[in-house]
Amino acid sequence: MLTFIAALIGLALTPVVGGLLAGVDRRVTARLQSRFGPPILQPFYDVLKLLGKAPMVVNSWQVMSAYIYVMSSALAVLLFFMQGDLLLLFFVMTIGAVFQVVGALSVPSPYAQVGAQRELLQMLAYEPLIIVVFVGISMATGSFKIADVYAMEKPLLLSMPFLFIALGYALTIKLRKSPFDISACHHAHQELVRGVLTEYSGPHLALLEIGHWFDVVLILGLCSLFWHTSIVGMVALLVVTYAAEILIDNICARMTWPWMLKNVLGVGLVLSVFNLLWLYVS
Amino acid sequence: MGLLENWINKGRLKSPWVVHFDCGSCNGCDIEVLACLTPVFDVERFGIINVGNPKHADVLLVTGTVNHRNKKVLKNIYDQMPDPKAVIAIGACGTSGGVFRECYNVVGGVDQVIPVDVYVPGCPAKPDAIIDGVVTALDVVKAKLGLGEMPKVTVID
Amino acid sequence: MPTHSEILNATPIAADAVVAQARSMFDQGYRLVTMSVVDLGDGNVDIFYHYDLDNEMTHFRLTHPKDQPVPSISPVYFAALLVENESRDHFNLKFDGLVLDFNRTLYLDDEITSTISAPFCKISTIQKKD
Amino acid sequence: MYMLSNVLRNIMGKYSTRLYPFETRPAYEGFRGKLVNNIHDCIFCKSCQIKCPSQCITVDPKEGKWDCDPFACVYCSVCVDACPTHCLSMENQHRKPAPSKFVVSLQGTPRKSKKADKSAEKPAEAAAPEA
Amino acid sequence: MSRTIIPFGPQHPVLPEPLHLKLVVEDETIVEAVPALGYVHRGLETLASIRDYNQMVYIVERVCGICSCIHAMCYCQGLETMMNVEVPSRAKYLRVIWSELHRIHSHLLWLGLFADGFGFESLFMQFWKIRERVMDINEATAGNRVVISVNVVGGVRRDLDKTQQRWILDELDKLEKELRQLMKTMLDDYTVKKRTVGVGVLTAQQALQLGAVGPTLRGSGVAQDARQLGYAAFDELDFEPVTSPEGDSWARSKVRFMETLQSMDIVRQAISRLPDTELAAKVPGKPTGEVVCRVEQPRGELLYYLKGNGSKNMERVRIRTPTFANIPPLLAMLPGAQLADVPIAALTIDPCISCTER
Amino acid sequence: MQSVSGDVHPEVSRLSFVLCYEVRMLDTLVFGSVVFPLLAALAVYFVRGDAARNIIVPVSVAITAAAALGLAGLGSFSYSPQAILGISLNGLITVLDFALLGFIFLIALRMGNLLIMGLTVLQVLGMVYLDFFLMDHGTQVTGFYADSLSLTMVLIISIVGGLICFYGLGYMKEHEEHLHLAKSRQPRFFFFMLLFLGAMNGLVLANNLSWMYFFWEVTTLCSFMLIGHDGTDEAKTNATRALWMNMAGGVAFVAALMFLQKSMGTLSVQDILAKSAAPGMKTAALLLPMAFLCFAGFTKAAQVPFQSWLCGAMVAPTPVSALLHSSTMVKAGVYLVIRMAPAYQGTMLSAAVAIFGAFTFIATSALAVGQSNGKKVLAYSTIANLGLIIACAGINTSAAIAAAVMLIIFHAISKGLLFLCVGAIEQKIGSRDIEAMRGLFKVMPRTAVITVIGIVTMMLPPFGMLLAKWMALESAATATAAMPPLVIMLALGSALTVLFWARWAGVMLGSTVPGENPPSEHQPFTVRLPLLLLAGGAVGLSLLSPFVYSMLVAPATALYAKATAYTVSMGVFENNAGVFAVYPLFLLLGVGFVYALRAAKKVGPEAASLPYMGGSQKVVDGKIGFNGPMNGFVETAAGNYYMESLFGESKLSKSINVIAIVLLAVMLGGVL
Repeated sequence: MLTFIAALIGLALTPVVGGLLAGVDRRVTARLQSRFGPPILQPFYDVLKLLGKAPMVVNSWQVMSAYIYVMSSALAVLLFFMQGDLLLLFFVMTIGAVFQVVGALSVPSPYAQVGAQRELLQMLAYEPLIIVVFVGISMATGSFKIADVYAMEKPLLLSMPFLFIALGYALTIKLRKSPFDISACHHAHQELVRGVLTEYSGPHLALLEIGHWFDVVLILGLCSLFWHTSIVGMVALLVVTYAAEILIDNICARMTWPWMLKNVLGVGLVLSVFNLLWLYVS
Repeated sequence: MGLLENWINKGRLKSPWVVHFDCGSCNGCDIEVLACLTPVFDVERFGIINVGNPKHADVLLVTGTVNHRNKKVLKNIYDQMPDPKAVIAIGACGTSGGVFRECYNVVGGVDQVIPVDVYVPGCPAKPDAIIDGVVTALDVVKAKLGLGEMPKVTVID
Repeated sequence: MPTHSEILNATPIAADAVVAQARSMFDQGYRLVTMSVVDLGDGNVDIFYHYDLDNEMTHFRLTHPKDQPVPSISPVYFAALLVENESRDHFNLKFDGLVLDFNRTLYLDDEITSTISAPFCKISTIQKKD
Repeated sequence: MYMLSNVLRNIMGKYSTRLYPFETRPAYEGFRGKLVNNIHDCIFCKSCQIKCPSQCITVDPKEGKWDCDPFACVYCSVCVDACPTHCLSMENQHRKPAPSKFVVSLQGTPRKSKKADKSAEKPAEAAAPEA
Repeated sequence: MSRTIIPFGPQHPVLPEPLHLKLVVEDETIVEAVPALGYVHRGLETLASIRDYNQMVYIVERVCGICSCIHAMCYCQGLETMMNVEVPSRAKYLRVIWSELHRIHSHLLWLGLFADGFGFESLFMQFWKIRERVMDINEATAGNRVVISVNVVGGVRRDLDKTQQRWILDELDKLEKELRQLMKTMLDDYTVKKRTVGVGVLTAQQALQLGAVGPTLRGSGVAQDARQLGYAAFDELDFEPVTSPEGDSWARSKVRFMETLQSMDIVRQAISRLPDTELAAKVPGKPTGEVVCRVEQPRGELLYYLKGNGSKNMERVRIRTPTFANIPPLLAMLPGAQLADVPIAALTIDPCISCTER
Repeated sequence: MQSVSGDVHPEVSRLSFVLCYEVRMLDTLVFGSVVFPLLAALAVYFVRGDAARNIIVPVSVAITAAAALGLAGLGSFSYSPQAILGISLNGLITVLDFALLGFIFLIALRMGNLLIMGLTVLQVLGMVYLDFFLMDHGTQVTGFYADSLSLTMVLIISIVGGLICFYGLGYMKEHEEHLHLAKSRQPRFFFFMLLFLGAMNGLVLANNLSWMYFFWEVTTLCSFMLIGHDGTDEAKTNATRALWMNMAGGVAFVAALMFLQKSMGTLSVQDILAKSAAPGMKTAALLLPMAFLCFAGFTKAAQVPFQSWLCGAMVAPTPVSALLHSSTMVKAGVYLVIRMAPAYQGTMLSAAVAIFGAFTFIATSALAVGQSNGKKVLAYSTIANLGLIIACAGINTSAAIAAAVMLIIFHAISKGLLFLCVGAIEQKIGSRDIEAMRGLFKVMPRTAVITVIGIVTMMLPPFGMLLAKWMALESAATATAAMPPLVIMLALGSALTVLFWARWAGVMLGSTVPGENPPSEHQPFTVRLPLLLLAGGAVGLSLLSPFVYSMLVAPATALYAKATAYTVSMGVFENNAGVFAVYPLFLLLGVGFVYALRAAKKVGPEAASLPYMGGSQKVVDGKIGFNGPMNGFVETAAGNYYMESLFGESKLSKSINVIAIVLLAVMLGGVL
């Protein structure tokens, strides 16, 4: 019961953390581009404003999809805080991803449609990686339960550095950062306007944004599992990871989906197989 | 409820997302609008993002004269912006039609088609003027929300 | 010596020779710079064909009645497509064999085409001012 | 990857944003900003009205009125060059945006000089069709 | 096969200008691209009949804000030829300086937009950051950042004093240093090359047949540059057209990048040789006759056909802008390209729709 | 466990067309499951007329289903009816075997198909050798044996299959109207459909492998007849292909029978499994026939490289596809592989089977991505899921077997539902292409929503399919053999399945203006009822998955491995590798879903807007589009990415087949 209450508190804090992260991200990105940048609280202003806008939708399925997206992302985070099953929480997160696509596909908007197709291809790219990372974790700990990861004595990163890189690919895709911001990105200067998010507006866009925060925190939480032994190590790992993400975002062009599939599935899977074999042998 | 309402109003003033529509401009104002987004002027300081999609936008920046073909587009874009929204007409062409007022294919300023909240003069309008325009637009929004007074028109200062 | 700015010295050409001339210029490797149309005010228009080879320009002048179709060179020079459609909009000229005829919608909408028949012709400009 | 050094240099150094409107960098000396008319020196000769490519200036010599639509003005400074008395000038500050359009209408003392009237009338005919 | 029809524009975040493309794609491969123009068409050539030939200078400047100075220059040169006016040589050099500054700012603008087209935001920001130096030069020397209104028939309206000249050279040096830092990123970066090499290929023969001009033509290896015609003071300055034989988007971006450096060099040459003469010659009478005049815009060759009838209004002002000539090559590039490459291919002709439609 | 001895009451011999009320329950139930469908089939065939058929079919499927439920209620048994009408059943089946093979030979002869003739002859020779030279007819082999696995199968076959037959009534009526047939061919159709059910029940209940072989061949024949039912050239070709591939499997089956008889001396599944458990038994002598049986199973389950017959079977009327895919035929293949799993547990063969299944999973998932034909997507997805089941059988741990059985159950329901949906959709809109289903919600809202429910139950938690997939992945991760490649294939394959399902679900929920009610939809009762029941079943049974697991699946796995796969308490599956909380997930997701639905309902028409079209959106005649070039109206069109160049059938099939053949060769060769 105590875990449950703690998990609920964690769940409530997640959007705050996610929003702050997004704010810091935007500020740092701005500085990397020699700009002053927005206030750190900017993402919250954005979401609050969006919540206050008049709803505008093409059809009702969109609304339903937005709600399901947030809900399942939140549920996945809850499962994470409950120290549940990694694979299960990933599948729960998939519900959100799928409904995001369903919502985009249900509207006759070419941009949303193309965005949805690309989002699916992105899922195709990152899903196997995440599953394989989980398998690696289960090989190291003998179980898919997060609780068992915390029972380990040595940080996972030492035994599975390549899988961490694979997870980094997934994180980049999920964060919608270059070179993988192909289905939708935070700045609309791309050929698809805002891809899957094109037809969402006002409060529903705010929901998707909050859901996105949940997703980001969740994946960062997964990264944190790689150095669970000390808080300092965990924070350092996360800071380094996120800083690397921001840097990569700023030194890469956006690539195309064929490149993404080839690169992520090729390089990512080779790294993973290598790491799995290593775990398998030892 | 009151607290949330306050927060939302604060958000509205702190996060004006803009959509830019080039409505037959000579590109002069367009590149100045774009320049506003770039490091030297960086309007993201005010929470402004160029969203490129009317459905996400709060403020419509229009540059250029309205002609018979793009007036429908302008109207469409305006209609697709969810309330509350504001329109800023930029440059001589956007405000009145500028040098092209008398061309056969020109309808005139943006206010011929949609209601305009702020007029930014200039040919082309400087980025500073565009930033002033957005700030004025926020004042207009504030006034519409009942949180402040309508900005004054200064003819001669 | 090619010049950047010249008093126009155009070889007159007949309507039925336009396409053959274009074909021959194409074969010689000339680039079609553009075509220019001027309303002469007497029911005729001057149509200039500007060609360029290594920065040296060659011009042809076709004087043609406004209401008769002009042979299109767009089958030879695809690039002529835009300029011919533009002339169709501006002068209400007709082109024979235009590869993609926008039918006066390249620039103009009904609001203009239904009120001003040819905005670039002299008569129309006066109409607009009335 | 080549961009790395560049973005790192950016984050190490100071941002290049000019914090307008909190910190204003004055415009350069010759910037063509607001058009101002020192109406006391104006002789209502109409040169500015005639030369203006945007036709945004209306001069009424009889009433002594000089009107300028700042929202149609293209800030080319042709009128300033053409002004015989140099009463027109351009400040190096841009005109502020406004929530509604207006016309800058200046009232001066109409000149009764015959010469000025004549020189004003002749171009006025030529400009008539556009008016 | 399932097809998606995408209305690309008229309002679209990638192309700031209202060009509409109806794209039919199969799995993101373009099978058909039909353009729709007319969203910027004003019909400003007709203003020639109600504005006098001097006022038209300021109107043709507003055909396109980015290369405004060069439009005015071309128009003025045409009229000068028609009216047989000899322009003072200081004016010629000043015209070179301002037109090359315009080329620099236009190319930097384009390089930034192009970077944005393939989603390289920080590169975009960097180009636009350094571009502000040119905008400052424009503002300080001509009184406006974009539409500088310095040309008049017969010469120029503004002068550059010695301090300004030194300051310009100084700023250009800084700019060049900053620009050279971006050279490797723009031309050698792995991700950039992946997005630009082999995209929108146009062979030299195709380019000529489709009437391509400017960097689009030179990016296919054809060394044609209207500045070779020696207008203004270009006949006295050293420069070679920049070419690159590959014919793809990468080649065109390289041409523009190198031209930016070249333009800086030309400005330096021009400033060092600036003669001391009048700024403008007196222009007698009213224009009459027919003139064809060409200059090199940042986007390519610009052609004016002018016809005067002895009155103060021109009989006809016909403007053939470079983008107008580059649209058929663009249409040839698109089919078979990927949807993600459309912004890249479209941007490599540096489209200026307000030029195109006037 | 209720066990019934082999020597049954003499009254059994009186089992005939009249039901004997004094025979014991079991006889009745087995009869009801296996023989009764045949009788019903004959009745349907001979008693012509729509009215009669409309009574006979529902009644007989109801009886079969009731019998299946009864059997399940009784629990495990082994039982051997000795004779029917005084004829030894063994003998009868041998005779029927030859008759069947002869019949198939005749068919092949009429088609002039040498391949099938050859395969038939091989089987005949094998059977002759087996029956007359190898078999010791003195030993008694228990004819029927049922454990939880068989009973689960019987339930699926009888209930899902029954519903499909019921659906067939409405469907075929419309189908034939559409074809303008002068003379109804429905009697023939329903004859084979019902016969199929009986044969399948027989197959899964059989303990004697030679009996199983007989039923096996009956299903082959039935599928051939049903695939070719419409008589078009395409139907004939595809039916022929199905026949030869299944006959190849039959040859392998016969070979396995011969080897088993020779090496083990028995054809009783029970005995073989029991013997194989002894240490040192897993030698080539046992594994070779096992490999042959697996091969036979692969052909029946349409695993690569035999996937083409199942895809070809799509030409048949939809009830046939539904029946073949969800509850019968292909399930026979995986049933056999799972059934024999303990015999090759812990061997290289097991690893090879796992790899082969995983390869099929990923290969056919990839093929499904390249398809826009809805039925083909379903077909490939079926093969993929069967591959997953086979991979689970190959992983061969208790959790994996549990996953396999769960997959069988939930796949049958969801896939049956989806096929029936596509059939209903096809009859309404005249196409089975996914692209044609764009915006289906506007035309047939109920069916569209049911289809989406079917799709969602196929791929998302907390539904049974995903629970099973979760079990499969976790068991694969803990499997000892060939783990890294296996896991990667499963991970990739599962990502591919999400890809093709999600986009299908998305396009169907086309646009309607918010607040506007979709049009009402009319459907025959015989079509609607199965749809509703199956959709309800897919969701409801998922909710009940803890019960399903403990009542059906756990006992089935108990036979294979000593360790229990999962402990279930309060609806939470748990073992030391993972947790899957079914009830909490259902609760939270359910509440969230209802809330989402209500939020969606609340958005009224005043919030309606057109999609973003670069500012040129326009509506003409109710069609959404934009103002295109020449001021012409362009209606929007959108297409999914099928990526012919990456996932096209023509692109992939060849290399997939080659790899699959290599894998098969390695599998068979590795045994020796």
